[in-house]
Amino acid sequence: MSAVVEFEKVVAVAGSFPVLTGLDLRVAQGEVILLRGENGAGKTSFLRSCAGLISVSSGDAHVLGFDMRVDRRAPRRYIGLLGHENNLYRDLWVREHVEFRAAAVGAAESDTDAALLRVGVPKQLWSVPIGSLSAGQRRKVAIASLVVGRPRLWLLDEPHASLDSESRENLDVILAEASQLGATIIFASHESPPTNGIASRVITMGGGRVLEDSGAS
Amino acid sequence: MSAVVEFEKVVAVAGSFPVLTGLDLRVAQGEVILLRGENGAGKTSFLRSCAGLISVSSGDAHVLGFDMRVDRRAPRRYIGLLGHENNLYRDLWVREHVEFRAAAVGAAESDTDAALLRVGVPKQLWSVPIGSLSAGQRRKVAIASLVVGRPRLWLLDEPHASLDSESRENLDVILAEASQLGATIIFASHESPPTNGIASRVITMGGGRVLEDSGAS
Amino acid sequence: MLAETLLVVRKDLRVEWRAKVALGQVAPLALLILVVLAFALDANSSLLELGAGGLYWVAVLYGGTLLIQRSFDVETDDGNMDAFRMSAIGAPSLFLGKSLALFVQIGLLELVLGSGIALLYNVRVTDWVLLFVAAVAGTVAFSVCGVLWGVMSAGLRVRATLLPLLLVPVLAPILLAGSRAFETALGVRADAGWTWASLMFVIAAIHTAIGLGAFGFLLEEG
Amino acid sequence: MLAETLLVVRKDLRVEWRAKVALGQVAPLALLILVVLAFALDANSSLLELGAGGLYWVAVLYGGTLLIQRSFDVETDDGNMDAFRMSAIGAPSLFLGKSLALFVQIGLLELVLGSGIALLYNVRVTDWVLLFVAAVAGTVAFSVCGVLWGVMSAGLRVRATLLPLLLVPVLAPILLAGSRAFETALGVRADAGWTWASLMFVIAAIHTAIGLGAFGFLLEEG
Amino acid sequence: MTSTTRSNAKMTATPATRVLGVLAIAATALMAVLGLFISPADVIQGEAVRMLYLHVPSIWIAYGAFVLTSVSSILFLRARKRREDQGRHYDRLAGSAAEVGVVFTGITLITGMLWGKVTWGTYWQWDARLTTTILLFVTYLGYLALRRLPADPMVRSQRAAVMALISFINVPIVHYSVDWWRTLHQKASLSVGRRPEITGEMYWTLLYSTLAVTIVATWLMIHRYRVIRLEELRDEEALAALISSRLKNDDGSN
Ligand code: HEM
Ligand SMILES: Nc1ncnc2c1ncn2[C@@H]1O[C@H](COP(=O)(O)OP(=O)(O)OP(=O)(O)O)[C@@H](O)[C@H]1O
Ligand SMILES: Nc1ncnc2c1ncn2[C@@H]1O[C@H](COP(=O)(O)OP(=O)(O)OP(=O)(O)O)[C@@H](O)[C@H]1O
Ligand SMILES: [Mg+2]
Ligand SMILES: [Mg+2]
Repeated sequence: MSAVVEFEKVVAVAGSFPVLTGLDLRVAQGEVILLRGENGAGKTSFLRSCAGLISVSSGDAHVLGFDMRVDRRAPRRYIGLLGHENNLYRDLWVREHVEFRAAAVGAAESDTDAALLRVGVPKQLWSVPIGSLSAGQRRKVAIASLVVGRPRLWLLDEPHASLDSESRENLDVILAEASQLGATIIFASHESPPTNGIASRVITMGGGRVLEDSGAS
Repeated sequence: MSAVVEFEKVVAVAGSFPVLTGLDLRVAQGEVILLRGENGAGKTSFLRSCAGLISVSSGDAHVLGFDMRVDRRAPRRYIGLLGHENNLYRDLWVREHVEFRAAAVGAAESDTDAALLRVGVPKQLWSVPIGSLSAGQRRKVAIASLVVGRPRLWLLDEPHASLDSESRENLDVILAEASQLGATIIFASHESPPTNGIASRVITMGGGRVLEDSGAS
Repeated sequence: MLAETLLVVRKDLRVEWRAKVALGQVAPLALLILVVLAFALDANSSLLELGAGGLYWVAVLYGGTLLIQRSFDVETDDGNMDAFRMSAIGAPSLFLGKSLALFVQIGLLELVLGSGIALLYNVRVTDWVLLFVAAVAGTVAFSVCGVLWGVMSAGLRVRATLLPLLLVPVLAPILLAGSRAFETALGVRADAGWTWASLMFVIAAIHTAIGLGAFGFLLEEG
Repeated sequence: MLAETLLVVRKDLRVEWRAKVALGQVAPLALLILVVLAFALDANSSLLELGAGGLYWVAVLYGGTLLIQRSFDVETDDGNMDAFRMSAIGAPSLFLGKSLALFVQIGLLELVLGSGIALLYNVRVTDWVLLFVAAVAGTVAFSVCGVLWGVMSAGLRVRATLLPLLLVPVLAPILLAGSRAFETALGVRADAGWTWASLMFVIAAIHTAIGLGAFGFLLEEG
Repeated sequence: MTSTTRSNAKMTATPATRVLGVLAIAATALMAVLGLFISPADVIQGEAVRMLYLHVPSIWIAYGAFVLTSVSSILFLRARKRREDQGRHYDRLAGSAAEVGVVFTGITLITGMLWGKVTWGTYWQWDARLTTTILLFVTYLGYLALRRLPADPMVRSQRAAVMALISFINVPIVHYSVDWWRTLHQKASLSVGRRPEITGEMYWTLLYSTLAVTIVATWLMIHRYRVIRLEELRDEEALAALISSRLKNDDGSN
């Protein structure tokens, strides 16, 4: 299996604070990785540096084969990122939004409806402005916008937050399916007790590094 | 026990959508209530109408003895509300922020430090701008701002979201203590499996009403 | 109430101190606007001398609107408006506190602008007292109007553009009065500058009264 | 690339259509600014006729800045900038798309403003072609500069005040050129209006080239 | 809302207002006859002076409407102080009065501009009265816009009420602008404590026109009030339907 994410002694800095302090990690294609760790451990920072949103200030970082120190924009088209925030245009209607995200990656229009249904956004919400949705409904729209892009690498920051239990299970199914089709998934979660559920490997972070790795090879 | 929240056939409207559709509920002093329900069930709307942030368009609503149709600002000084968002001034430093919230309710300066420690915000973060905190750290600051006010009624919308497991347990302890001292607590949560933990009563909402009530009298 | 008011003032000024928006960004911007206006009017210097009073207030209007905007950006960011509404601090104190903090910031802006105009437009002051009183009156009026309208548009979407739209018609009379008073103070017009200055005080007083009485329910969203 | 560009344009215009900011709020505001400026300059009507060209561009500058602001408010709200950066759409298309959408909105604004000026300031056009060409050139220049600076300030805090501070110095030359070109077109100045109009095209072209080449880097935050 | 008022409210006309409507038409016709034929042409302004009979009563009615808006806003605020959902009718009154006021301010602006074209040679002058009038117009347009923004009806009404009070500041400014600034525009010809400057038929025609315009304005206002109330009823019914449809969806997902 080829390495999808390959970080070696990666240091990343935000402001003047080192958010990653020499992180070593190799993620192979098809893995489903659960990131755990205290608040402030660096999970978000790690996910964002995988997406190239935080620049690597020392060490070696490769994502999907691209050297992040050469061009950190390159791998993005293959990556789907869901952060703490939902990244939604709140003036648009639900369906318009997902449609736009779909068109951006060249997906067909029919994919939009499929994704919305898959994630469990009921039809009567499709032409409601995103601004008037509830927290969980918004999260689902954000997930649908991701699903529609069929990314090769999924980076999810607490994807379950504010979803109801049914949608949580549904999301787990979606992720499991995606990984079966060859996608790699890295998601952070604080769910307790640690239902590793779909995760094939659990990584515990702390202080900007990996503390424990259930699948250390 | 006197009723802290007393809703009778309450209808509330947002935009032109009825977010509460005839909600009946009586909460006695000292109860710890867990709100459950699907996304869009109306949990947030209920909490906000308890705080007087959504006006009641028909039905009868009393909170802490105040008639919400006469003056919905009146009970607010006794209420602590934690929404989906954290309500933080991101330019201020952590301690300054909690200090301001403390002073607003007339709490002593020493209470600030006590609250921050109680919630588990480490001292080295006290003079960091809130804008550069991690998601969970912000949530803790928001909780500390609440704790410092010693509210009589706590309204918490997914308070555990983005907290790490240690902080979750810690929060439960804080809430349990508060309720022992006579505070009433209503919190929404999607945590699964339903760890009723500290809750003395579980209410399931749906379609803007109460569907199930574990403590129906 | 005084303590609460000061609490709000301190918080607002502290936010300003940390972010340095008024001094670091709005003041230079207002100066730039002066230059741009001079450009647009083709640096006809006699015109600039005649119009200095008016242009000063146009620049204050522009910078002041930004400061008012910023003052409520801070309160609405991260769902903060909820906390503002839930605050145990009384509504009149919130109103006075935010107005005072704005007064300080707009005042600073005017100091910078005043020096800028003196330098760029080559004006000569004939009545310092009137100039000062008019400036203070105008600043008070701007601040209280700003807080009133700021909170009214705070719950609404697209505040960034709605706020100026609502504010400008209300601030326009202040701008008119300020311009005329300044023109008298700068000796380019014999009119009764003091009448204009008092008109500004009247406007400020009306708005303050409305604010003290109505701020509580203006806060509400729905 | 064309398809991607149009995708961005459509999205931006759709957001505008839903929120009706440009037409519903910015255009009336710009008209108001015309009224306020006229009054600040004390209704000297011959001055207004002479200065109409300049005041038009001042109002466009003001309204345009708000539109640019709004265009990036939409992209930064709810952490949206991340999605903008992660977008599979190429950076040049993002740049062109947003510029085009802004062009349409600023163009509409100018139509409204133009009619307003014609009515209020009592102007007479002597050279319609020049007027039109200059307006288009200025609008293109405003749009591309706006998108360039908009994205540069998008990652930063307090964009609401920072953006105009960065923009105004860049837009000032366009404003200057536009004012002169308009003055020729309105027959109040014999100057070479066409030179000014072409200057605007040059400015627009330079910014477009920079935008096409560098938008990718400019997008990055840190 | 009782059932009788509900059924009454389905229409905007009642016998009384039909009579008022006929009266309005008759009065307008008479006003046209008086203004256009009976009253003499002015010595200086010639026939153009006939614009006076629409120009001036319109703005007076607008002033009156704005006074009404302010007064009912105050009453509304007082009523809602007692209980949050009280005083709706004052709010409707304020809204309909402001609409009528804006319309008549518009008429003054238009007639003024036409008049200006005849007497001053341009449609527009940067004159204090003209400028303040347009500001007045815009301010109340803003007020009407605020009333239309999507928000909780109660909150919207409260904000509108406060805005009405603030907007009213402009009315005296418009009225006194001719005294405070040096202007091209006519000084006040009818004013408290001052002898009227026009006399005879012109004076009487002006007074009569004012009466006629008042009747028209009243008729308009009553109808606007009723339309607003009907709209509110319609919204209430739509809401009731929505609630019951949400209740039927017992799975809870709206
Ligand atoms: C767009 C242009 C105009 C506007 C906006 C305008 C506005 C007004 C207003 C607001 C009033 C009411 C003043 C008050 O009693 O408070 C008024 C009165 C009057 N206007 Fe105009 N006007 C305009 C043009 C003209 C012109 C061109 C004339 C004639 C030369 C004219 C003649 C008068 C007269 C005679 C009165 C009655 C003055 C009085 O009794 O108070 N107006 N106008
Ligand atoms: N500019 C800065 N100045 C100081 N500290 C910073 C700055 N930016 C980030 N930090 C710190 O870096 C750490 C970043 O953590 P990160 O957001 O990656 O945590 P996380 O593991 O995602 O936490 P959470 O579980 O709370 O989401 C935090 O401790 C934060 O306080
Ligand atoms: N203006 C509006 N137009 C249409 N629907 C609206 C509007 N405002 C709110 N809603 C709907 O009302 C419901 C409000 O739900 P609320 O936010 O109270 O849900 P919740 O139980 O907190 O959900 P979550 O678990 O997702 O936080 C949602 O279904 C939302 O779509
Ligand atoms: Mg995180
Ligand atoms: Mg919710």
